[in-house]
Amino acid sequence: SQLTVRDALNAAIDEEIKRDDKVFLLGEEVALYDGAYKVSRGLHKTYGDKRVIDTPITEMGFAGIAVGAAMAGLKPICEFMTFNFSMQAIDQVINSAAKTFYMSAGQVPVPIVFRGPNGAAAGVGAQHSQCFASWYSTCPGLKVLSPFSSEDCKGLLKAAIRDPNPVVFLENEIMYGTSFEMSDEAMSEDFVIPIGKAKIERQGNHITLVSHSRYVGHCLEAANELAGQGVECEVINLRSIRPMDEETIVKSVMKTNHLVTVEGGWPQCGIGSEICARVIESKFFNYLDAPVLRVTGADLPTPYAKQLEDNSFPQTHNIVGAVKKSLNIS
Amino acid sequence: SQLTVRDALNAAIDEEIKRDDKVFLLGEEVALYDGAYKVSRGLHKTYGDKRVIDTPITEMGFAGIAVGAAMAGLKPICEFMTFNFSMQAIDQVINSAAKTFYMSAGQVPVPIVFRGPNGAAAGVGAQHSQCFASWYSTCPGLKVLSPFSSEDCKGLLKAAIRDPNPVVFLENEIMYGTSFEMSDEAMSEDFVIPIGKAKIERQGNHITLVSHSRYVGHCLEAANELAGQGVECEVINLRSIRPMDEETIVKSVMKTNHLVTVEGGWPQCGIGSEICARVIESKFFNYLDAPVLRVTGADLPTPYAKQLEDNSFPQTHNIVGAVKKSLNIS
Amino acid sequence: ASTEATFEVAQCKLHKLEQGPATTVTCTREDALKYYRQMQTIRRMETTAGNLYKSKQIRGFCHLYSGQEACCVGMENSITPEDSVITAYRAHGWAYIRGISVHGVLAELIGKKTGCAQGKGGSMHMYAKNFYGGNGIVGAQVPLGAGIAFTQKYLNNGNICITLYGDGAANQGQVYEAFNIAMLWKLPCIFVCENNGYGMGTSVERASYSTDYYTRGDYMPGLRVDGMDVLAVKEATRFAKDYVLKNGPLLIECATYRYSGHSMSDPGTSYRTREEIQEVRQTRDPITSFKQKLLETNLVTEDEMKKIDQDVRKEVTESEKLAIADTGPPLEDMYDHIYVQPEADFKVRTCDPVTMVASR
Amino acid sequence: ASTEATFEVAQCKLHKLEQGPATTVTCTREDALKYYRQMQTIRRMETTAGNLYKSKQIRGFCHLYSGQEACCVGMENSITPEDSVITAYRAHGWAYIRGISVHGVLAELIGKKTGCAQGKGGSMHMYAKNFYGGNGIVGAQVPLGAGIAFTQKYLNNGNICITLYGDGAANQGQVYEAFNIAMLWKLPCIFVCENNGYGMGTSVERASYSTDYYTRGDYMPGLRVDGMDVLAVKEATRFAKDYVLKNGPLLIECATYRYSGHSMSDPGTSYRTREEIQEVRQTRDPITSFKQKLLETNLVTEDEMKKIDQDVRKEVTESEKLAIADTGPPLEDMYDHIYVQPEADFKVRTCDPVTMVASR
Ligand SMILES: Cc1ncc(C[n+]2csc(CCOP(=O)(O)OP(=O)(O)O)c2C)c(N)n1
Ligand SMILES: Cc1ncc(C[n+]2csc(CCOP(=O)(O)OP(=O)(O)O)c2C)c(N)n1
Ligand SMILES: [Mg+2]
Ligand SMILES: [Mg+2]
Repeated sequence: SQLTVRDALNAAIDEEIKRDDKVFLLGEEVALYDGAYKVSRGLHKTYGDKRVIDTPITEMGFAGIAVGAAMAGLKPICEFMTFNFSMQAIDQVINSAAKTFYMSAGQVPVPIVFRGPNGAAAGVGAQHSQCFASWYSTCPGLKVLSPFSSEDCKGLLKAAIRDPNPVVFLENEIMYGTSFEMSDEAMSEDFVIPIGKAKIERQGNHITLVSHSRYVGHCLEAANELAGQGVECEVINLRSIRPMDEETIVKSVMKTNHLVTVEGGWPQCGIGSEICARVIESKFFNYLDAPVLRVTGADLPTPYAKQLEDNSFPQTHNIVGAVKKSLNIS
Repeated sequence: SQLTVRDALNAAIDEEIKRDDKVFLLGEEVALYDGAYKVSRGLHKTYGDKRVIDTPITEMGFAGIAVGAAMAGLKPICEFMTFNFSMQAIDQVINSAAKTFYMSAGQVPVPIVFRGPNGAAAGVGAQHSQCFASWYSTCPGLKVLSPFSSEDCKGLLKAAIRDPNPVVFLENEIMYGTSFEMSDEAMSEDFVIPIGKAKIERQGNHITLVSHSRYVGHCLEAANELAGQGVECEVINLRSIRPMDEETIVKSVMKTNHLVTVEGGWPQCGIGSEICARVIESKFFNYLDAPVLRVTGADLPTPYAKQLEDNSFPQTHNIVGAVKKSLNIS
Repeated sequence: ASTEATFEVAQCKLHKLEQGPATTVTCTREDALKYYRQMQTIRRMETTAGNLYKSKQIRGFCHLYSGQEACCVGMENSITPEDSVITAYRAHGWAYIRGISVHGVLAELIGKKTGCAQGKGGSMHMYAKNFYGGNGIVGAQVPLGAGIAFTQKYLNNGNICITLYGDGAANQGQVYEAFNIAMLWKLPCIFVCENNGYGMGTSVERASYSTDYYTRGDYMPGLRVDGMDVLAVKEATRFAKDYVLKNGPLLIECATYRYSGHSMSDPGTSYRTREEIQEVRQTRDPITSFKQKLLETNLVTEDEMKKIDQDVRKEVTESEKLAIADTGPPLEDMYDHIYVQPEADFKVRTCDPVTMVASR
Repeated sequence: ASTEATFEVAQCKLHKLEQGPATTVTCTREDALKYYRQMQTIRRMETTAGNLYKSKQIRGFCHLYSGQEACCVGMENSITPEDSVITAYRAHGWAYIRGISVHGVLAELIGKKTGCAQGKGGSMHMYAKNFYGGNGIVGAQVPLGAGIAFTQKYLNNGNICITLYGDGAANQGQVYEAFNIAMLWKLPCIFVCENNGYGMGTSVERASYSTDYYTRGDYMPGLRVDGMDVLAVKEATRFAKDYVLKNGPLLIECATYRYSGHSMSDPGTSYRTREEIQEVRQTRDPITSFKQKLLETNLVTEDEMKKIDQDVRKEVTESEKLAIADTGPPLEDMYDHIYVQPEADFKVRTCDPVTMVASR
């Protein structure tokens, strides 16, 4: 059957709230308004004030409260209306959530999920378009997930909620309305995807494309287009940014000898940079027949006007171009 | 003459406050207490309440006020007692300081310096030991500096204060008391170091070590040690993390064919990752005769106990080991 | 018709103030015409913006100011162009009143090169002389505004800063950090809470334990003014400017209402009734009620106002046409304005990993 | 000697409270002995910590609690072990009173495997059952504490959380965000501002426009108690626990004093006079004054207290010796506790780029 990303996320939260008394959702507009982007539609109606809770617009406060609740034994799902606003609360995510289990030598676990849309939406300007994948992924103690499809969203969000560690779960607003085919297995309440494993979305022998979130779709489009020209791309959907599935990437590169990374974030110290480092640092680095190319967001604050915005984030033609460059074809 | 890093920073601030009416210093304990780490010693006494200003312990508030003051035409130097606390204010640094010039299409410049000690000090635990070089360096609109020596500190801080852009200036507490030789030129009030250029601290033909801040010192130590064994390291002090002086790095690698990066931050999406990406992405990637190796902070929250802490950050022997591994010698 | 008239305005509620703004306000004919025109222009501009959004010419967010016009018009007319203003993302009205033309606002909304931020800022990020935006992060503009006031005090230039935020933003911690510092340093800042009853879909009582926003500065004096009465707002602002220059910060709660949804994707009717909106429109509308007063006092005639309405309609329609016809910013523009005075050889990385573009 | 006695304690200042804690407090002999012992133990432990720091056995920060003992002892004795506490980095006294042994505290400070956080936390990060640290970021523990109280309410377990912060932290925005939410949700949380007069080198008046910290919750009821009087603190806490279970949050300002510098690198004498410290020691010391009261009421004899002093001295000295003799955590420990239940094959990257180490 078909399911939108939004409904997949909704189902994951719904099922986990039902499954475990200790799970609850809090955030701005998540309850009565059904979520700013309607991800939590119907949940307040079903579960009431105790399990689905509206907060004031005070990210540091409610994220801190969520972390405290996790320390004391609950399993909060803390929604940031967008991850841009998580910057106000980032100290609570990093210093309180990620580090406490270690500082306490294992005495105080912090089972919490921080979730919400990450990266650019459409026409929302520079302050509302940032990708936080690389920042959060630097921090040990956190797990960082960035799903692409409905299956990813359902299986990974459920895994995140059940995980005893703090998890940052990066959604994408533009994807919310996108439908994907869901297997019966994926529709089941027991479906969870293991954290830390990438998914090969498409097999290919000529070049490896590694991406996460929405841009996996662009990679698949590019792969389609290139297949018509006889180029077979292997498309890897990272799914998990931390831990990162180095093995899957390296194995693919050993086969294809060519690598392009694709992400919506800024280039410097991005996810692409890390992938480059993992490859160039491994003993497999000499499997590469050409420089790795990073297709990334342009290195600037996001402009509003459509034409400028469109050119601020990877488009399929950027990926096609990079692949051709890497393979030295035209 | 000899000058400590602390005194070099102090001189830079002193000279620039004297030089420009619009420059002032604000932060916690910077005035009456002479700075938590005594960097601003004597400045309040000399310049009084107007130019050297104590703030309450409210980072988001005073950083926001500093940014607002910069928008309105002043040139604040905003001290974070340590950069760990800048997380509370990071939204003001990124969204208000870095992006406004762009969002306003050039109408509202934000000439401000955010400075303070970054990275680990000694025995201060997990919440007080984080390196923020990679995070800040992701963001276009910011410049990010990370000085090593007294000369760096003086010349770069003066350049940062004079720069019409927001600059993040990452000091290192452990280095404050370290003395360096200063040339007469560096002692002069006119001395500024151009932002964006790395410095080759030591020439060598066998391997390139790229580092920033305190760990440049470790690289020099390692280079010394290795020189005794006939290995000549080229040591590059990045000085500027954004913009990053790719040219100097690549040129050196073309000469040495071997690269080790060294930093105190965590590995994932770190400065080392970015350097790897720059090299592997360039047409010069096939100058490399061996995998690049990243010597980084261990991938964990910082433990308190000395032995554990010592092993959480690069030590000279880690660099020596990496160099030998890269050169395949023992 | 007379050349001026005197009006009774409602007494402000006061917090830690001995005395508040006057309750009688005198207004000249010219001023009355001006305020009327300004409010109508903003109303018309916002209606147009709403329509442009529906016809997909405006993208992303679009937060309309309709219903709140008396706040910006009343305040602007008690300060000088040398005074400063900073607000949140609900910024169109303020951008206009601070000197951007209707065309400049609409062109920005449609993303044109002629927009007041050359199409780079969008709905939430408009700037003008002594107007510092247009800020998208709830609460962040409050410390910024205190910082602008800090500059005014530092330069001792006799100017003040009006720092606006919403009822939702009023719970943000940085607001309280800014209050404390502003009071310690006696900054010439008027903090203004535009209480329009809702922060997105959340009514004030659900978001704020205390909805007496004028008292939320605790140790900071405050007053609540009828934000639907342009003359009351003007008088309160006159009082406040004088006060803050002498004493330091003052908090004004402007009781107002937002007619539209939060942004364009919000129909604005799931968390309040249509009747509620209708009731405000009928009994408290800032323009209708001002019009009524002007007629009652014979300061302005119905015909004069009709004439203004026509002028405004024309100006906005023409601005709209112009803006639609304008060209979007060329692609090269995109790489400029990242840094002030970039190095001559500074190049920006694009989405294409092998293309670097020069930046000015 | 009698078996109990009744003491007058100073009336608390009240904010938005009709009634405050009682001004007469009855205390049994055993309790008196216990409080005395607890306060003396903390005092002695902190003195020892200070000396260990000077002899370089303790590194980094070390924030001593000396002078503030009545706060934690008074509070702990009005709550149960099932209630929770969270505080900032000035945590040794609280760690002890919440159940960590003197040895557990000192060993942590010296960085030993036997430390209460196995040497991983250090001075600022100590934890025990229902004691959530030991938090190094000024203000951050306040929302955390509200979250702990949220859990208590969610589980409806009849427990409360004491959430402590300093006078310096009292200006942090997140404190106000937490207050608002805690009041909206009626969380069973006692917020406690330990006002020791200074935040590092900054006296309260220089950091806070309003130094009436018990009123800084604005709409949150509050009271100021003499934090140098263990019985007053105990009674206020008894009152507060009862109050917050019925009504939701209450703010207690505990007026106290810190004898040492902020941390060990601060001599603590540049921003205050030695006379000031001396004066507090002589007239308000929590231990001396309590001792005095016990003698005056004949509840405890001088000899009994001397005996306790000796016991305490012995306990602390032995703990110190033990802690010094303990071994540091082995290097392998370093890689554990990064994640709860890591995957079986999970390995951690070390500073040596080619070495990955297993983690549990
Ligand atoms: C820090 C932050 N959190 C959340 C948002 C999303 N958001 C934008 S406007 C808004 C409501 C603000 O309400 P209010 O302050 O009353 O202003 P109004 O929209 O009524 O003018 C929210 C939650 C944001 N922009 N920034
Ligand atoms: C967010 C943040 N800013 C700054 C610091 C540095 N710092 C540590 S303690 C302290 C003073 C706090 O004073 P107060 O809250 O009164 O507590 P006290 O030390 O008196 O117990 C400061 C500024 C910090 N740890 N966290
Ligand atoms: Mg509102
Ligand atoms: Mg204090």
